[in-house]
Formats: sequence, structure tokens, C-alpha cells
Amino acid sequence: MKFKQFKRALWVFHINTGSCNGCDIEIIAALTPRYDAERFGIKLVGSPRHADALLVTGPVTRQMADKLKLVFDQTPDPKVVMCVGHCGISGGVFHESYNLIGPVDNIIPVDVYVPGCPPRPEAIIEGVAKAWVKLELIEKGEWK
Amino acid sequence: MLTLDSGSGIWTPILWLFLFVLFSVIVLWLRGFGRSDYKKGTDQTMIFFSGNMEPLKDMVHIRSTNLYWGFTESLSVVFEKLRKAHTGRINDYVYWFVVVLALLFIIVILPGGGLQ
Amino acid sequence: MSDLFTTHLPALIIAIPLFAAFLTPLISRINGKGRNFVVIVALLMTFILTIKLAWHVYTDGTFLYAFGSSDASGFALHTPAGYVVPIRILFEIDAMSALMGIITSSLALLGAIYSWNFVEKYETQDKYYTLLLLMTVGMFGMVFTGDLFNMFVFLEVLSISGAALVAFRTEKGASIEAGLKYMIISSLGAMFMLFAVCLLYGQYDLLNLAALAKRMDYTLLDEIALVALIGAFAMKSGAAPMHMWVPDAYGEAPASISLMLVASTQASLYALFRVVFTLYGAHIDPTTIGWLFIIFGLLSIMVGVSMALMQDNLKRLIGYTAVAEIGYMMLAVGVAIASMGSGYSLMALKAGIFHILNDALDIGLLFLVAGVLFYRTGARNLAQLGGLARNMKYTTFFFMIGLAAVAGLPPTNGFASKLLIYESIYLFNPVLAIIAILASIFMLAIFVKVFHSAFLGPELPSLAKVKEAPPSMLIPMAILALVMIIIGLFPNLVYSTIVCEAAKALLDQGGYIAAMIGGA
Amino acid sequence: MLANLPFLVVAVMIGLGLYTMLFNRNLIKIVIGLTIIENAVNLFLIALAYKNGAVAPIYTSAPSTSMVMPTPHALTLTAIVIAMATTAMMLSLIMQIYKHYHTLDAFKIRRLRE
Repeated sequence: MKFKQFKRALWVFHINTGSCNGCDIEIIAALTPRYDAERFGIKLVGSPRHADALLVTGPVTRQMADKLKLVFDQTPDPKVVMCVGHCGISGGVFHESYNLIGPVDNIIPVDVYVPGCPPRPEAIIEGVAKAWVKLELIEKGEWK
Repeated sequence: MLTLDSGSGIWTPILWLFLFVLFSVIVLWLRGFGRSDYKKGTDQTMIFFSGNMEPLKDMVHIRSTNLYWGFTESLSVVFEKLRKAHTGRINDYVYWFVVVLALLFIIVILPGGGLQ
Repeated sequence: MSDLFTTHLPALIIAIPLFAAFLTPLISRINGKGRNFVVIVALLMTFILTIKLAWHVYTDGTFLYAFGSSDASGFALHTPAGYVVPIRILFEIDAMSALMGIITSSLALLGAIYSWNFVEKYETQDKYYTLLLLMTVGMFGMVFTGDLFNMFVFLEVLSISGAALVAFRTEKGASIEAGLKYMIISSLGAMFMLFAVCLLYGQYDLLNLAALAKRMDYTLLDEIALVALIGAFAMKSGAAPMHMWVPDAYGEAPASISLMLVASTQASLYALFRVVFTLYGAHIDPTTIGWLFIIFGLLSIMVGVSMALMQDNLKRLIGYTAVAEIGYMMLAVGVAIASMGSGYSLMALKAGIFHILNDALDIGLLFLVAGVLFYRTGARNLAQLGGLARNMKYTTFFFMIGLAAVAGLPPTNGFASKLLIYESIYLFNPVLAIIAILASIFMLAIFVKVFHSAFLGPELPSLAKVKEAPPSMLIPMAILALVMIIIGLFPNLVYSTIVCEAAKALLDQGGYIAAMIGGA
Repeated sequence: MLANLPFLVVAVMIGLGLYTMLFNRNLIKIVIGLTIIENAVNLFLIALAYKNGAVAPIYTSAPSTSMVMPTPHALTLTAIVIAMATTAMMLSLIMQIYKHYHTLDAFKIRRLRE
């Protein structure tokens, strides 16, 4: 990491595109007092229009595809997208299912992948931190 | 001249206005911290409706009939009685006038208390 | 007070609208716009004369005008018992009457300006303006007269023209129904008033307020007359539970007429106060009559506020809040009577009278806004409205001022008078003050509902083409809003001068009698 | 007692009028009730003015005997005129109501309620 501190807090919007809720529970676990992600300034918000980062869990079902696209479009620039869990990365156990549009990166560009089924909260927090670094670098114009 | 003396307190609108302007400036200053870097004219200005497209404007607006519904419903014991009392019959208008006159007679005249 | 013009001011104030009233049908044969212009000019002249009259009253004291012989040496009746009764009808204008006169004339003027566009599509405009002017005459007569029977006559002039105007939109059944209800109930009230006048006349052979007050023996019959007068005027001013005609009439009348009806209820309220304070004066039992007023006030506040919360028809809603506002005045004046002699009695009375002025302004403004909404959208029901703030910027601003004033938010005029009411009531009985404050919060809730459902929210497709109100409707609203802001920011401008004088004049029974008997 | 009879009649008439207004559903009958009250009050005024043996107060040919007080008569005339105006007004409104509602039943003419 090149800098000592981040410019500002990171607001994350969490969208579930057909997950089994395993990843969601781990995300909540990352916010509990044991891990306490909010002490770093990482906060879940209720609207993508307030968010800096999108956190996507689950493979993208047919129903959720256009909604995911819309949510991505509604997030203000600059933005980063995190994909949490095997399902979002490759489809996981739902791979090649008839009702999947595909992994998340078929629909929107993904910046950070956090593998695991489900990933541990530490992994999620680390992923968020990486996304954060990328976001700040994009803002500085240093990201190639 | 600027202060209204109410006997047990004072009211100075100009002072209030001064404070109002002061706090408005503070609020606007704080509001300036909000982000304005979203791109206008794109989906980024759209209303977030859980990822769904926004419904027709007619459906979004909360009409007056829905406002305070819970309040009136929970106090319907009172409100229904009041509503039923307003029958809209001209006889009842006269009835209330006569009732009030009769009550006034009872209150004012029978104890002999109206005038002294 | 010496020159001829000044001496005849009260007669002119009555005569100009009366003359114009019967001139308007003639002029409208020639030109519709010319007629409107004549009406506005007549009311403007009346307004200026009223201001001049009020100026004289506030500088030189009570103003007396005699229709008939000016003193006993003139045309007089010599009774066998040796009395010399000058044959005349007296107008006595003290500070309180002058305040009511200013309210009446300004609201009438604004209503006439507002009507220019508001009723333009109706064929029967000539009758409308005639009746509007007659209504003004009725109100002026009621607040200026010093004679009970004369007050009855003007009350009936007011009711007849008012009822005809409430039923002005004859194409709608509901407005005729409202007119008929208003007519029946106000005629009944007027009959009871006449009955009381008969009772007083039968005993004392007098109709003059001051002379009656001086001669009064406070018998049982006088008590019955007091009851009939209180009942009749409380009903005419819309105190609960006799308030049911108020939302009907206010809701169905054209908005400019609702504005006039606000002034008319306040003229009745004035008559009520005049009867209680001047006619019966110090001889009323403070506890009984005071608590009577307080109960009327509390009932009006609570019923008005709760019924307004349920309404969806905007003008009916404002009508119910007008009932609640009348309740505030009755509450304050009731406290003033019940605590007669204590330190805060005068303050409560001042607060009540100050609230008369403020209520006329803010309820009037809200009715005008409601009229604009009806004129531009054709919708009477709040459920059909939404998002109008996008197209009606000025109207929205005026509504916000009216909302703040009627809910008693600082720094508007409504807050100034309500603060005085709360504080004086609190000294009398804290429970009453708590109820009054709670009702005020309700009032805020009611108008926030209106504000949200009519002005806020997305722009509805059906209302996308709604335009801002025409200038003839914006000007009266702007004037009202400006006056409200000025009174709100500088309350002492009117409070320490006009209102305090009016309260003192109302309490000063001896002064009223001396002005009339001594001046004769 | 006999002198008080007019006042008794006035009281009875006011009671009748109120009864008519309270318990009749027909609008015209309600107006009739109001008219009865109006007439009762007028009768009251006239009864107040009565004086045994007095003549009408016409100054030009006034005899030496006592005259009645002219004011109540003037008041009554005014009140009658006003009563006529209000009655005419109400009846015309009732006519219009019948055109819109096709009924005169007060229980059905209540579009304005609550």
C-alpha cells in the first residue's frame, strides 16, 4: 500500500443477485463487533446513489440481471465492484444452470474477486480494502 | 419596539431571524460537503427503487387519503364518533343549536349565576 | 373632527359600497371590466376611509355618528314622563370596532381583486359583485353600529347576501345545499337575537347599546336575553358544536367568498364580545360566562382539528381549521373573562384580539391558495393533486407562509399571537395551555398533509400543464403574505398600538357609555 | 294573566316552530317552522307595543289621549321585510335543490357531511 491513510470513508452498497445467503451472513459477520468493519470507515448504505463500491453476492439469475445493470449504472463515478463468493465468480454450484445469465463479470465489470463458499469475514474485509485502494488510485488518476 | 412582551416572557422575531439565517448558513455549508460528482443526464440521477424501473409518477405520489391513516385508524373510537356526529342533516344543525341554547339556560340561569 | 368630511366618515363607509352595490348591475350592462374596476375602486375608497376613520379613533378616541338628530334639541320624541329621546340610530366606533373595520375592509378589497379572474367564466357576475358589496356593508354595519336592532338588520343583510354567494355556483347541487343550510341556521340565530333584543326593549324601551348598558337592571329576563345572544352569536361565529355550517359554507363558496365569510364569522365574534363586555360588562358572572367561553373554545379547537385531520376536500379542511382558530379566540377571551381582575386577564384579551387579526389574515390566505388550486386544476379533492410546487412557485411560497402562520410557527404573525395566548392561558390553567399547544401541533400536521399531497411529490402527468395563478389572484395573496410577514417580524407595530387599544376599549364599558351618552 | 297571554302565545309559537324545524324532514316544512318563529318574534314585538286605550302615533292629528310607542311597529315592519327576504331566499334555494336532488327530504340532501 502506497499511502498511510485513505482520503475518506468507503460506503458500500450490497446487492444480492441470487445468492444462497451464505455470503450475506458473512458480510454481516464482518460488521459485527468481532471484526467491526465500520471502525475502518466501511459502511453499508441503503442506496447505490450514495455508494462508492458495489458488493455483489451470488450468481446472476435472469430476474436480477437488468436490475444489477441498473444498480451499477446508478452508482456514481468513480466506483469499484466487488464480487464476493464462488457463485459470483464462476457460478459455483449453480454453474451452467438454465436460469443463470452467468457470473457477475458477464454483466458488469468487476474489480475485486473474493473467493470462498462463503469467504471468511477477514477475506471480505481485505477485499474491501483492496477495492478501496483501487478506488483512490482511480481518483488520483494513477490506475493503469 | 422589536420585542413583544408577553408578561412572563419575551419574543424578539429579529433575533430569531438572525439565528435562523445563521443556522441556515451553517446547514448550507454542511450540505456543501455532499457529493456532486455524479454525472447528470445518466442513470446516476435516477431514483433508486431497489433496482426496478421507477413506476409511473401517479403511483409514486402518496395521496392525501393515505396520510395519517394509521393515526385515525388507531383513534377510530374518537374519530368515528365525530364523523357520525356530522350527519349533514339540516335538522341536526338546528338540534345542536337548540341543545346548546338549552344547556346555556341550564348553566347560566338555573343557578342564577349569569349576572351578578 | 370638525370638518364635514371627517364627521360623515362612518356614513360614507357604509354608503359607498351600498351605492356601488346597486350601481354594478347597471355598469355591467355596459362593460364587465368597467364594473369590476368600479367595485375595486369603491372598496379601495372604503378601505382608505376606514384607515382614516381608524386613525381618528386611535388619536382622538371613540367616534360617534348619528343617523338622525345629533342631539336632544333636534328632532326628538318628548314622552309624557318627561324623557326627551332623540330619534336617531347611533354608530359608535371605538378602537375595537375600528380594528374590525380594518379587517373587514381589507379582506373585502382583496376578495374583490381576487374575484377578477376567479369568477370570470360565470354569467351572473353582476349579481356576484352586488352581493359581495352588500356583504361588506353588512359587516361594516355590524361592527360599527351602536344599536342592537340595527345590528340585527345588518346581520340579516350579511346572512342573506352571504348565503346567496355561498350558493353562487348554481350548477352544483352541493353549493346550493350549503347555501340553504347557512341561510336556515343563520336566520334561526338571527331570530333568537331579535328575540333577545325584544326582551331588552320590552323592559327598558331602549335599543342603544350604551344606554341599555347604563339602564340595565340585570333581571332574569336580561339573563335570558344574554343566553339567546350568546347562543346566536356563538353559532354565527362557528363555535362547536354549532359549527357544522362552517365547513359546508366555506367549502362550497367561491374562494373569495370564503375569505369574506372568515371576516363575517369574526364580525359575529365581535358582536359576541361587544354584547358580553359592553352590554353586560362588569355584571356578568366571570366564572360562569368565562368558563362557558372556555368550553366553547376547547370544543371548537378539538372538534375542528380532529375533523380537519380526516378531510380530503381542501376547502372543507380549511373550514374546520377556521373553526379551531375561532376556538383559540374564544379560549383566550374566556380566560380573560374568567380571570377578570387578575394581572393576566388583559393580556389574554389582547392575545385573543390579536389572534382575530392574525386568523383573518392566515385563514384568508389559505382560502385564496385553495381557490388558486381549484381555479387552475379544477380539483377540489386533495387526492387528485400533487407536485404543484414545480409549476406554482409563488403560490407554494404563499401557502408555506400561511401554513407557518396557522400552525403558529415562528417568525410569522400566528406565532406571536399564539405565544401570547399560550402564556396567558398557562397562568390561568396549565391544562388548557397544553391542549391549545397540542391542537396547534395537530394544525401543523394537517397543513403538512395538505402541503405534501398538493405541492410536494413528483409532477403528475395530469397536472403537468398547470400554470401559475394569474396576477389578479397573486396580488391579494402577496399582500396578505407581506402583511403577515411584517406583523410577524414587527409584532409590536400592531400589537402595542392597535390591539392594546382595542382590548382596552372593549373592557372600558364606562368609556363606551360616556362617549355615547355624554356626547349626545 | 290575560295581559300575559300574548307572551304565552309567543312562547308556544317558538316551541312549535322549533319542533317543526327539528322533527320535519321536508325542507319546505323546515322553512315553515322558521317562519313560525319569525312570526312569533314579530308578535312579541307588537305585543310589547300594545297599550290599552292608546291611539296610533300620528303626530299631525294627535289627540290629547296617550299614544303608543311607534318604535316597535317600525321594528316589526323591518323585521317582517327581512323575514320575507329570508323566506323568499330559502324557498328559491329549495327550488334549486329540488332541481338537483329531485327530493326535498332533508335526510337525503346531505352531500356535505363529515
